[in-house]
Amino acid sequence: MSKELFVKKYSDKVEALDNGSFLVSYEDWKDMSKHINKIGFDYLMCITSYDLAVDEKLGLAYNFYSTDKKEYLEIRIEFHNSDKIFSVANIWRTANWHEREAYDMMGILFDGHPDMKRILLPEDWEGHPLRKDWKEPDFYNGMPVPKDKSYWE
Amino acid sequence: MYKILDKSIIGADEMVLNMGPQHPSTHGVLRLKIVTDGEVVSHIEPIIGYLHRCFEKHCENLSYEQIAPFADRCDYLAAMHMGHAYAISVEKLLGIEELPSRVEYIRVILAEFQRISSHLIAIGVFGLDVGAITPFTWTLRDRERIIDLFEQVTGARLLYNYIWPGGLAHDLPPTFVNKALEFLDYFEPQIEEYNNLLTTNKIFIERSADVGVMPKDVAINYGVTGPSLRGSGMPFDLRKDEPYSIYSKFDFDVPIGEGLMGTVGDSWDRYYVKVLEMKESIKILRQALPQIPDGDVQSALPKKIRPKKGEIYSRYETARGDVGFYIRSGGKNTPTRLKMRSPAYCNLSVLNEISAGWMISDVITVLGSLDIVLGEIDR
Amino acid sequence: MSEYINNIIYGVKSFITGMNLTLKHFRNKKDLVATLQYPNEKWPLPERNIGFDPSEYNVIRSRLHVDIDDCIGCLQCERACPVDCIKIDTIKPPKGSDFDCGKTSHDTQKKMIVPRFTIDMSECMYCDLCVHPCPEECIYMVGGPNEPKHEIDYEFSQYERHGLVFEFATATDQDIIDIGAEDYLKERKAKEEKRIKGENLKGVVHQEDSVSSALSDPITPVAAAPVAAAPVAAAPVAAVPIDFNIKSIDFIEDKTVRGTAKKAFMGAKRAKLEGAAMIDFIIAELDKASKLDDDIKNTLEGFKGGKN
Amino acid sequence: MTSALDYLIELLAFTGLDHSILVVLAIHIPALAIFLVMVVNATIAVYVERKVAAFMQDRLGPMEVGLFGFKGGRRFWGGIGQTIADAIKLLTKEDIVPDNADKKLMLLAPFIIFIGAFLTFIAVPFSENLVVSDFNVGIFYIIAMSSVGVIGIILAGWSSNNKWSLYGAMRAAAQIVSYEIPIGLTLLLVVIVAGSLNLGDIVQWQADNRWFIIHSPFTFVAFFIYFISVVAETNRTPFDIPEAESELVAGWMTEYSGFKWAIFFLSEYANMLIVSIVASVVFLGGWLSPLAILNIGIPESWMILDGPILGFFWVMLKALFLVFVMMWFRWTFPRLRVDQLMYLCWKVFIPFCLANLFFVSIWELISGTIFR
Repeated sequence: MSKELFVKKYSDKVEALDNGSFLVSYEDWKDMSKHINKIGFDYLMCITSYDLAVDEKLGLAYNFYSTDKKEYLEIRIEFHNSDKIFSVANIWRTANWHEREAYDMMGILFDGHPDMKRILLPEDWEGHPLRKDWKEPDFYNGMPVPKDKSYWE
Repeated sequence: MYKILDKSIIGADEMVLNMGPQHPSTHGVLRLKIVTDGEVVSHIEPIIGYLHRCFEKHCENLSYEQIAPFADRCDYLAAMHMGHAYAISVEKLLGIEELPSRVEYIRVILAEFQRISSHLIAIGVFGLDVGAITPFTWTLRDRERIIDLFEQVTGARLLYNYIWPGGLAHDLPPTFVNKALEFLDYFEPQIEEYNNLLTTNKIFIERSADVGVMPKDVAINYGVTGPSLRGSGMPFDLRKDEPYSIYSKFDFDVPIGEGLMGTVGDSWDRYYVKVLEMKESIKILRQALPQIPDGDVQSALPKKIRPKKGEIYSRYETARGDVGFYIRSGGKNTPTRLKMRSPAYCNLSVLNEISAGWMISDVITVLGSLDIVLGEIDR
Repeated sequence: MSEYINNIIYGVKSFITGMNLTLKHFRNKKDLVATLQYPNEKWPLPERNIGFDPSEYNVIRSRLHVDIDDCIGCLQCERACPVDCIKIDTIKPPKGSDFDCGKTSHDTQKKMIVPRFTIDMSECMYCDLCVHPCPEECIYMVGGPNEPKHEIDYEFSQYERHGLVFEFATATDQDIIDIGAEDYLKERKAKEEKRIKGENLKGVVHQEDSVSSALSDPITPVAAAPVAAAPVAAAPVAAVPIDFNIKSIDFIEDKTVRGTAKKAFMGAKRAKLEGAAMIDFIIAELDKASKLDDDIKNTLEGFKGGKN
Repeated sequence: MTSALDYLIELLAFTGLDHSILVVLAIHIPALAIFLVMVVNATIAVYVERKVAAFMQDRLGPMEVGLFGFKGGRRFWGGIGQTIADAIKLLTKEDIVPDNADKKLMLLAPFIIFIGAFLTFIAVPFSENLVVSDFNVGIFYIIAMSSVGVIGIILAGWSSNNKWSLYGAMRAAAQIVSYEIPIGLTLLLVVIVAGSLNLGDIVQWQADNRWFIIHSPFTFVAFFIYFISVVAETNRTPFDIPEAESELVAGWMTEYSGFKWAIFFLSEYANMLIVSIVASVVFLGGWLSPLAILNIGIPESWMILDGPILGFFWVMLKALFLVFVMMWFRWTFPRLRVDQLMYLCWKVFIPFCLANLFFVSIWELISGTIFR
């Protein structure tokens, strides 16, 4: 069982959560990601970024799947929004776009990503809209953002 | 694959070609920045986001019931799949294990019809991409009939909002089963016609076989799923591997690419897997349609959707691949974070890897064989 | 060589198969043509006989309809709508009043009247979510011509956006006065006037009307910016960070002067001027428009010192 | 065989004008006639093409626009005024010229293509004696003139200052220049057998012997090579790679609109007609009646069907059938890729043509000395 291999190696560094996922610290992530790939989790299904809305902390959830052993693994990292997370884009290529999206939407910084720029939003967008503290701007590229809709209602 | 000459010998510059966002064959508002040397493509950068409709931001402000129609609008060619996938994920979040079997049967039947209709578009548009226009109109003609069935059931033709978390919006009309069987009888011979006109055509084979070969390991590494992954010879189908709903009750095969006309994992394989999958869907439908049980389709609908704190990740096999919903619930009636892992998003990211080194025409072919839907990529 | 010949033979064979097939379709067009000539022939909309009442209800989603006599004003549909296209106002009779709000066809006593029930079909996403929570089954989607209850147009087309805003409420002004809610009428009138004003603006908001108007004429400040920037760059810019933003201008009382100042502010921002340079630019702009007086100038100069 | 031009000059001789003026006058009449033929051909062909496409695709095609209150058939052949309405629309449309385009060349390009098609018509015989000018080197002239168009295509692609146009033009140049060779070689084969470059003589040879398509197995193959090559030369599917709409938007026509675009269309359909007429004249017996080759004891009085008047009918019948086949191709096949197109030309057609030439010479030698 690949999952046990992972737990065995990092038993002191991971915190098991109640739904079967593991919370790890972002400093260990570099070694762990390589190990996870080695033990057979060849398919990275999804990277979800989320905002905890306390202490400026952000989170990342990695969902892995092993196509050989049909096994799931969910790893979660929670960190301060100025921390740089090790990019797994060179291990699982699919992470390339997922990480770009996490940067785009949540402003998570990745270390060693081959092409870090916005993906869904335009290049000149300011801010990261999925953060809980994001405010709709008054102007976008000099155009006023209509907020007072009473004229049209 | 074409070897690009050593440029120091001929002193040729590369040209950047901007394909899209308005282009006949980018399947929507996709923009490809193509670096070319003559006709030969050396690098492709897909630029997406032109159809970004803030789905995930919307979801943070809508209740779980209200998200369902928005989820439909992500993959507008397989809206039923999206509704089903979302419903399954919310049920998982709520801990609803058992649904009335009538609900499950109707869901599976509609999902398989949706798979056929989505694949019909994929096949027709792939033909259009390589220059054959007639198959496109034929497939659309048959898709229209499926849409008529859907209209009869749900009242809408494209975006249904029929499958709700915990049940269905309303029951099937009584004439549905007969009409559906009638359609299947009509439709099965049509697949032969498509094969004669397009699949086995020499020019079509020349255009698509051996083009854009995607080996199995590359596909998995890039997170490619659905018919594109199966075209690479990997028999991975969530309906078979981890049956959700009631797929375990039915007997069907998972077609994979075998390299009949060229290499395993080429564009032709990715195309042909879709043709075979339509046949498998018909097989499932023929088993499911006669045995729909009676029952109330709304008995399991939760009165109010207010899940406990927690998060789930659920997967579903749509026509394009593996859609995942990661939902974090904060105990309110709106999710605190809903992330949709869209299949076409991952499938598109492999484009540069498999089509660099081919010609411009081949880029179109590969893009067509990946069968992307921009609504789902940009969300 | 044999592969070469085989390829040619296979190719010719597949061409003949394909051409036979298209010729078959060309010749048998009578049976195969699937086109419907729309305005002349119409596809019968599929009939449905399930729902609230088998004889009357059709799930085809073409337009929302409300039987307003049955509406009890519970606002369930308004809350269910994901896109907020339903807008309902309700008035409750004051306590002790003997105003009778009527009964629904289900014999439910109504507790309030509904003076406004607007559905904007141009915003509707046809999701059907509002239909299901209704306790009196009075809001529903209607279908096309074979709809037995409401025979309406086939495609519900409208020539203007106005036509898509449907008002279902039937409560008259007299009803509202009877119930004792003259305030509501006044409010509604004011809203209506504002709406008409907004419509007359045709999307262009003039500068005195709102903050966002600062941009109605974006060309001038941009063109002026480089000219203004040159002398400013030479002047020593105060090192102290200056807390100067668009709200700081609000001290100016005259609307037109404020508008000009805000316009200048945006122009300066676009020219990437900051702090003292920005204030200088605004002063120069106001001067140019001959709207500068000493008070304003002094206050603006004061901002440079960091006092706000 | 006399040409229409000579006939007109004789006809106008009664005016007593100087001969040189007469020639100038007489040239204008067939020129106008050719232009009318091109316009009428394009109008009808566009309508027919849309109908053929529609029927093959289980659709109806244009059904609404009528002509003089007459809409056409009710169920299938309706909308007969559609192309005329489209033509009016095209002529009144705004003529858009991109800012950075080479405006003069961009204006010139459609007319060069048009002139190529127009000049070719001079030597194309519509029937016995119904040819504007009867050249001794008719086939040679037609081959030469039909390649004028490629200059226009390259100009159009270059001057519109658009990358798609440039791609289209480069593809078109490569394609048309390559396919000239098989066309030339197949026609050369006919010339070898008939011993003349004059189209009238070639038809006369077929009247004396038999049609070229059934003359020998080699001419039979040559007909198909010729036909497929001209499909490629007129940029029709499956060889429409210069204007491949799913790849290059519209190829070299991308930046054109309105009247100039209409000229392109006119020339395309004119080219289709030209190559079909040439194929029917050279391989299918031209104005000879198909009834004659059956030789089933048709009474002598019926042989009027072979005469000059009905000759026009037979030529057009054969040519229009070939035009229909071109449309049939278009709505059946996918498009080839650039390198596959070149493969087909250089590695399939040209070897076959050369072998054909060799074998047909031997065939003629043997049949000429032994069988006769």
